[in-house]
Amino acid sequence: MPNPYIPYITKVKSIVSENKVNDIKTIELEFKNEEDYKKFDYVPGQFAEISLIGKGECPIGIASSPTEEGTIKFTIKKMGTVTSGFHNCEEGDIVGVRGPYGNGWPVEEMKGKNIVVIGGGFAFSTLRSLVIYLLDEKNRKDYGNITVIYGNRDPGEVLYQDILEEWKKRDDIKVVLTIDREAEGWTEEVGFVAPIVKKVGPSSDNAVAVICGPPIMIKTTIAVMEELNWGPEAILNSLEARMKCGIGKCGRCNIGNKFICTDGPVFSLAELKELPDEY
Amino acid sequence: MDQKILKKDQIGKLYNELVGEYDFYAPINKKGNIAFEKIENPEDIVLDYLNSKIPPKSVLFPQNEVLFEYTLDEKDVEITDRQDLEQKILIFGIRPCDAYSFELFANFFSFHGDWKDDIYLKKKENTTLIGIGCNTPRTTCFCTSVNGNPFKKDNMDVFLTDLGDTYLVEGISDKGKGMVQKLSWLSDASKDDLKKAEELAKIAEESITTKIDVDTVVKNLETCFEHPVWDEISESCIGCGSCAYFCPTCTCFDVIDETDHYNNRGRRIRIWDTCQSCLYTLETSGHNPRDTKIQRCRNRIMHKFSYYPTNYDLLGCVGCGRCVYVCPANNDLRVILDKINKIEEKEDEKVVA
Amino acid sequence: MTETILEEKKIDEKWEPKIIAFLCNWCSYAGADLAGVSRIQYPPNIRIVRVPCSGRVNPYFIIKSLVDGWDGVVVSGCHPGDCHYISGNLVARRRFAILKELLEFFGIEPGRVNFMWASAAEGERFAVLIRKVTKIVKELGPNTKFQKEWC
Amino acid sequence: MGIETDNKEIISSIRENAKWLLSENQVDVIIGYSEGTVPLSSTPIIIRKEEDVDKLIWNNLCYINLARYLAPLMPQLCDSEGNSLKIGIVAKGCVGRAVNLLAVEKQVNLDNIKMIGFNCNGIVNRSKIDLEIGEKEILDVSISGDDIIVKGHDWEKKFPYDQYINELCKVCQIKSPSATDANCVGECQELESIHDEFSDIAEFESKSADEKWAYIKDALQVCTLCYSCRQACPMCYCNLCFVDQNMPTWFGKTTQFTDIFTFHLIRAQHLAGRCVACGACSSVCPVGIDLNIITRKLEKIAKERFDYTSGLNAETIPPMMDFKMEDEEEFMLEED
Repeated sequence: MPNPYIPYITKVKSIVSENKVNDIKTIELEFKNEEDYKKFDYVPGQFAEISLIGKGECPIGIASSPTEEGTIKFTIKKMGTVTSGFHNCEEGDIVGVRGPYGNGWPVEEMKGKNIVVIGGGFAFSTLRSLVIYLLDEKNRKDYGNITVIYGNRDPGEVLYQDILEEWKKRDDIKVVLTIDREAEGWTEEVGFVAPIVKKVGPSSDNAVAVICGPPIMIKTTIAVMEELNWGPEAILNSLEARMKCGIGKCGRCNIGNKFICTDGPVFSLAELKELPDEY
Repeated sequence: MDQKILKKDQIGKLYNELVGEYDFYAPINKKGNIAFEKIENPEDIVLDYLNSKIPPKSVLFPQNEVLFEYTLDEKDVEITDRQDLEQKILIFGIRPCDAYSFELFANFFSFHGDWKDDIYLKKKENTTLIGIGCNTPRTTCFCTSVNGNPFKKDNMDVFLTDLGDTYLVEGISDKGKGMVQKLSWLSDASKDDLKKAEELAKIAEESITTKIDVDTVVKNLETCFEHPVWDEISESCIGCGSCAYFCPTCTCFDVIDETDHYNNRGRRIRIWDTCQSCLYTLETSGHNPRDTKIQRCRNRIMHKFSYYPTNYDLLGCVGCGRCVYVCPANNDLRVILDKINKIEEKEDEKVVA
Repeated sequence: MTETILEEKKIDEKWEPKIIAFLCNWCSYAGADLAGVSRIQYPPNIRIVRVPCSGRVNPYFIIKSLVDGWDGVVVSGCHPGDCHYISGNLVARRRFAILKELLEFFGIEPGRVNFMWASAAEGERFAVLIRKVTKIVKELGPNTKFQKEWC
Repeated sequence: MGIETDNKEIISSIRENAKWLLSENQVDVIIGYSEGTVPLSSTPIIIRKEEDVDKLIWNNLCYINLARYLAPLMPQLCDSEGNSLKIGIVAKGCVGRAVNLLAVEKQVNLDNIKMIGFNCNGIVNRSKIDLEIGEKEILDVSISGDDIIVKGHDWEKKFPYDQYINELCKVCQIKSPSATDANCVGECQELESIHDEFSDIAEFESKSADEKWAYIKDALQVCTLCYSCRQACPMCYCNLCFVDQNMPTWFGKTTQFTDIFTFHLIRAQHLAGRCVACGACSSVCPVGIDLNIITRKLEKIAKERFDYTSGLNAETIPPMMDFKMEDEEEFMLEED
């Protein structure tokens, strides 16, 4: 029986700063053993417990898509001891990875539907994973129209700019970018995410909405979506919590009788309404 | 015959026979606190005790447990798995409520599909329990209300009954029966002994007077999440978490890395944690889902009497009463459950009024 | 700094204590510097951590140093009245007084933790006191009371 | 005669004053002690209605320092806008000290607090009695005359009261709150300073370093780091305790002796000149560790070094928030 707390050993392949303030970096990891990578079979929206041996461990959503083979990526904001440690990593450093954990976005159930992806700020990482997965040649035909609405505070904070540029050039995906306040050189939308969603007015017909962002954005956006006749089953959310184990044992990520790590992190709005307001 | 007699002065003999094969854990008196520890000298064993202060969960789920060890090199890390999980463990003199708590642990740690806690489960598999009936339950005990009994033998391998000068020894599981047979020097029990054991069991069960209507608690908890009763319940709590530390069924833990800089080595360990600590759920962003004492107290009760039954169809409490007598503010669990039980009545009164 | 403390600790007659010194930037660090440029010799057992003021030295630093395996700690600041921040060393002095008394009360050898004043002009005094600290700690032997167990 | 009658008088004075405060609308709530559900205990209670004041008791087992509930303020003591209600607090001497010190440290506003003072007659040392009784269940504890009567199933034991109270209560000189009539009803006194020889810890202090270390090691080794002592302490109100800080992580949280020792050492450092000597930390300890000698040492340092006794009034600044040019510095290293 394997010990579930032992991480796979990976090496940092590359580390890229994502924004002008330099507090968000994307770290690309390469597995030391090829077999471990095969075992690490994930879907977009899942997370992993990544650790710097000697510093500690933290749960981070996987930013890469399973269709990007060979490596996995995590986008990390500098917040605490472990995340600061990741920011100081260099190429070749050892990182422990346990996972993948959680349920992830229900990509199978989403097949045949139009998909609206709404993201705010740095919570875009698992959405990046999802969109790349959907746009992959093998999968694109299974899904309907894809709309991405992505909001940030200012232009310097927009993540994954090169990928967003690529998406804009494609005709099978609609990308709407917005920032909170006007800024020099910004040609896209200006305003909070909720009013922009209202302006874009995605149809709820045969569609699924995926929302990820700060709590206040989620709250206001959901209100707008309900105005636009979206049902609670069609709105998907990804939650986060303090976690230590990722496998439903350490006990701290429960909302009512559900654990975010094993029953989540993706919950539909309908499911969330059943649960106590403790997240 | 499965029933044997062990004389009180033969415990040393029993210990000597078993200690070669097993890590022998038994209750000892540690500065006035009964705790289960690895026995070096059989004379330390205390069997004449009410119940251990520190629950025997500390044997299989110690307060600090190494998950794995590592050595750090310039650019490389080597991880060493636990090597000691195959060691056979024997827990001697455990009470029925605590033995039942091991079942709850095993159930919880093997839940969640693929993600089993194999460290615990492996140890549990290699553990033999020699339990002892509870002749004099405390007044704070309420095991009979939560599917228990001071002489419940289900979760034991071997069961002892204190008959005064001797112990009646019964093999319960196959493992236990085998063990009793191997101890061929035990004398056979007489009919009188069996009769006396039965009487003791009856007296003990009758002496537990605290009765809690747990079904109503479980039912009421389904609807009372926002009820003002929680304000009242958490009023005197000082938020220390003794209740969780001394609870035989509390499983929550924290994980930390400890590094020895001198020798470039370290270990990742888990330590007991408690949902009564405000840091328990504090996220790095500063957001805390359970920010107030009211929410934290509620979580503890809900976890044991609502989430546990919903998820596993079991109660998360074995009725040992430890949280009742260790609580510094005397925030008595029996009173809390009683308050929850009365919720419905109060609402009925309102309707009448 | 890490490399030096990573060395194996040897307990024999050749044993040399490792002492961590928290020196205030304005007086004691300059004093140590002066001792250096004046070629006054003092034992190489100390490792210097420069802090802005002796008032910056939290008791955590001192206790954590002992837990991390240092054999002795010395904190040095400006003489009372000379503090660059006017009263930092006076605040620190009360803190140290209490820490020193508590450590003694708990049975930790008083010589493990030492406090001194040395100004920027007192290179000689700095060297003399460091010699004294080294001698005290050497006589005490390795710091074992704070050591963790490693299997 | 004796403790029993004292207690009756105390109870009636507490109830009377509490009733008066509530009926005159001087306070919105009263924090006090009520009868515990298990022997050797009492439970803090919040009284809101006049008819409930009869739940208030005093029985020499009221070891919790009620000032604990004042900082940080609990939601139960706030109005709907989060402002503090007017609080009445049943105050023995050490509760009064804690309230004063919390006011100096700007944690509470004395305008919102009315103390119900009385002359405390000591707290029973629970762990000492527990230890002596051993593995027999205590069913009832009562005080008769000057004896503590402990009853079990088929046994009864008498303990002389003056020997079985907390060590701190034996040497306590501040039995009723040191306060003015403006914020106290009932017994109170205005103390300038107290005289204390600290002879009770002299013996321990004269031991050698190794003996002290052996004693401390033996006393603390059963600690489970449940932090009850910290949580029960009225002066430990930091919202992030040093043991919980993780940027950086200062000290470990395992039950290795190093971690236990550093926790108690640094906690003592933080309480120097602030400890109000209520003994709640020792009384609440689930494994019966006696921290009283540390408490006394902290008081001694404050008294002898800085001539300060905590919580005598709500103005004097505690020594660790202050400094003087002429402070003693005999411990500083000097050239020979």
